[in-house]
Amino acid sequence: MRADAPAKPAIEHPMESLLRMDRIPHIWCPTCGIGTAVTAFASALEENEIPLDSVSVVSGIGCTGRVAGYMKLDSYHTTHGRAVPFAVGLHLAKPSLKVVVFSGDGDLAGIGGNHFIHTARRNVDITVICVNNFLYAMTGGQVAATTPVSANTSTSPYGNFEQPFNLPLLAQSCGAVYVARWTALHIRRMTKAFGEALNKKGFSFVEVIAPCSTLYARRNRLGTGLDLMKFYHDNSEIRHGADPNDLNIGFQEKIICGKFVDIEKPTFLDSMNECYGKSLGEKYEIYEGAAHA
Amino acid sequence: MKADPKGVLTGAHYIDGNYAIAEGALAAGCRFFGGYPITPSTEIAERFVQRAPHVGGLFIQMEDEMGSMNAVLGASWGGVKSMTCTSGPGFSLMMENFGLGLMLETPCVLVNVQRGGPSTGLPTLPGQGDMMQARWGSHGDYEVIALAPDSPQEGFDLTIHAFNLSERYRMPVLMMTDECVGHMTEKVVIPSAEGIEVEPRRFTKKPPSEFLPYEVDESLVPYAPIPGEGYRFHVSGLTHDEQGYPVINAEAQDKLVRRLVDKVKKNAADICKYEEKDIDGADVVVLSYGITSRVVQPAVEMAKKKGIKIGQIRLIVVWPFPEERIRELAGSVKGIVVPEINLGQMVLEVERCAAGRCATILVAHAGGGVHDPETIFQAIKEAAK
Amino acid sequence: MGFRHEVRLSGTGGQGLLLIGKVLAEAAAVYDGKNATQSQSYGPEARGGASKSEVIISDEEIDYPKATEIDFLLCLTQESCDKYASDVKPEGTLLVDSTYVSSVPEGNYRVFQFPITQKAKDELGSATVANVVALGMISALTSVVSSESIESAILARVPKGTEDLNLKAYRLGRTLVEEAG
Amino acid sequence: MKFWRTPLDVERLKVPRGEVHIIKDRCKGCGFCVEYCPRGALEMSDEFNAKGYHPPRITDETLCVSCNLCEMLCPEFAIFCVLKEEPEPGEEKKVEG
Repeated sequence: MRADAPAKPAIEHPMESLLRMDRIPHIWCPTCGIGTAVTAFASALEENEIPLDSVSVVSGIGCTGRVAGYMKLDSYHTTHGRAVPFAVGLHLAKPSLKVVVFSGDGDLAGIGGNHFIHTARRNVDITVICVNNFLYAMTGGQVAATTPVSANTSTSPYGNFEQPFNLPLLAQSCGAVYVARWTALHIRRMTKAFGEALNKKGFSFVEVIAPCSTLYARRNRLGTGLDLMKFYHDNSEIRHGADPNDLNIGFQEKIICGKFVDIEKPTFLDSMNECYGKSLGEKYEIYEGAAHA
Repeated sequence: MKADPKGVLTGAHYIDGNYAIAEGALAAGCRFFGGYPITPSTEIAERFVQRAPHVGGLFIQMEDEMGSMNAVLGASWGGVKSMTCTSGPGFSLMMENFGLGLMLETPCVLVNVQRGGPSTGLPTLPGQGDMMQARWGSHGDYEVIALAPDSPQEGFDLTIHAFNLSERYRMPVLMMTDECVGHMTEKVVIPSAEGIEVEPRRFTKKPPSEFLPYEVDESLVPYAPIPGEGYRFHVSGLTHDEQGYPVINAEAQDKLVRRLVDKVKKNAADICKYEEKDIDGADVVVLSYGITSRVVQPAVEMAKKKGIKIGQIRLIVVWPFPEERIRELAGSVKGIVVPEINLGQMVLEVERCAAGRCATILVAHAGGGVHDPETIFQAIKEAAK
Repeated sequence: MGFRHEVRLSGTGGQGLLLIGKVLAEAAAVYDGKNATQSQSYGPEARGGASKSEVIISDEEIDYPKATEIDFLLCLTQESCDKYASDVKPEGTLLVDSTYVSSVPEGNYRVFQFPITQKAKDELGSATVANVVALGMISALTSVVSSESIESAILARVPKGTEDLNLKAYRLGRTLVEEAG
Repeated sequence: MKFWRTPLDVERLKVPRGEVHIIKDRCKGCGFCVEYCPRGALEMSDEFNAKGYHPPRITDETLCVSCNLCEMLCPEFAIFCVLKEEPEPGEEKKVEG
């Protein structure tokens, strides 16, 4: 235990067994929404009684990239943008593992965008959670592929003029079988969505809109993280089954939340097994993990 | 441990170097291949995917080389021997995550079938221009292990050896071959599984409560956790402590990076592998590796006919470089001739080790073909003066 | 030095030079028990670019893998003929497909000119097996690799279902040479 | 508890009671728990924790209904509530009987 770690309270926090408490307090700023998403994820694991030893968390780089380091699970902190392909390899080598990518918008939709779309296309059976705070935070608040038009960042000092990604639309159009979006305030619905995503066979995707007070709120004069939460309260609209085309997020405009996609489709391994079974007949043993695993 | 007979295609085959590498990988127990097509390496992937469904293996064609390298790392952490292959531009793209593999201490094999560069260069023609990139291509301080086969048979043999070294030292190992060997077809004899020694993963025997992912004994090589078995370990590309937790300070950096370097350096005698011929009493030594080792033979014959006392050293493992041996040789010969299909890369190591005690003569070829033996012969004559 | 026989098969991509190079080398290495190295050089084009396949056959270990003093050169295009004819060693053999090659450079070598592709088309109804017809001719013109071995190697290498056609093509090549005397 | 329409079975309705635990030194003072506690059971305190933030404090212990919203919203794992087990009047007899 670190010397500066706070003394243990008499009764343990219920998440204690799921977190590396020897690393808490974490590095995230006050009012950052990532910690809230972690709590929801931990709750989802517990509520759904998912065997924790079989869960692996893979993260990339950035603020959300640090999630892997705080979860008391098999956890991998990889390089910028590459959490998804790492997770793909891990899952394919040992499909009995439940592999979850927990990363930020810069990591998943920016540098890692190519991996994201192809893994959704292949319907690889992993869960991807994207904490979207609308910019690159760890590096100091630069414009991202998700920054709303006109939002101010350190590399869009006169306002962002690029069109951002609509992540649920991107995931859905590439083939994801489960797509949902919630804000850090929709804590119970987010938990439920994580549970559904974890239990979904195929590529499941949950976007979490989260406050970044240090960079996004400050640069755009939006007040504190709490003010952003209040904004979500007043401006988010739950619309299950909404057309993903309608889910763009404008600067300080309405945020449509809900579950947008929940379909069944053969996964990468289902399709591979079917193809090889057809071509090779009885000579083919159904692949359930590489022979050495 | 003996090889799993399932992957071993025992018998005499007439196959090219690329197919031989795929067969070597399967014989070594590799069951995961994440690849991206690139000339002249693609046949390795093609052979692997033909064979994988018959041996319980899996091939996935990833979206790019960064994806390939990471899928291979992920699969290796999943407990499976894994590989990828690439060439030139793809090797550049893999370099960042080759570094992640080194940092996480992930066994796997990365094959580079070298072609002419820089940039797109000569996709269908040979080169040896990535030798220094192999050594220093990722950022930061580290040591690498790289092997260079000179024939399809050695492509097979060294791929097994590469997997064994990667497991023994828990790190990605490079196979630095070239288009010439890759596309050269020769007889390859694959022994029975009984005749193939493979190293298993160094899985920990400790229970989760006592396990630390980066705790090491005198071997300096940590033991691997078994994924999904309650070890609940954390590994990170950030500088980390024995627990795998990030520690961002100079002290932790020193401890970790020195160990990563030392586990190769201090075991160099075990890793280094070279072949010598006629060294005793030689005035001139030709140092070569890969396809160039075969190309020098007519030149060596010419030199012998001229009465030049000529010896040869062929690097089979190119990194780590056999520093000690080259220092010794430099003290006893007039010159070392280094033909390379690049404009001077491994020769820099020879010069460094020779430190002016003998002449070091580079015979450079920019790529796209192999040397004319005559040019090598001329360099040998000059060295013998 | 032992016996070393160098064969270069040249033409354009898509003519099947790599395949017959591998067949010839495999016949020598696997079925005849000699040493054989086949290597190749090709351009980025799958079809229509310069292509060559080289086979070195020896009773000793083969170090230098490329052909430099050619015993047997096959040219299926005028371009390859102009480029490589001078690499044939004295007393060596040059076989050209006169369907495409109209002028053969002068040199100290035996020259055989046959309309290989035309013959394949006329006699077998398929220009695509011209390469195997050429292989039959190479086999008849040199005795380095036994004909039985080549036939075995053809059966091992060609796509399933095309064995008969390819054997016919191979035998046609041999017959063309034998008939020409 | 206030209801906009009084339920018919209001006498038999059991309101859960919770006990809030605050791990003061983990708190970074974001105020989420105070803002969103549906019962107004929390307020920011004036005291500083070891990191120099104002952790929340409980205004009235009896207000907590153990909805766990503070616990779920807290990004720092610094607050949680535990359901207080209070025997229902009349149930004790059943157990004995």
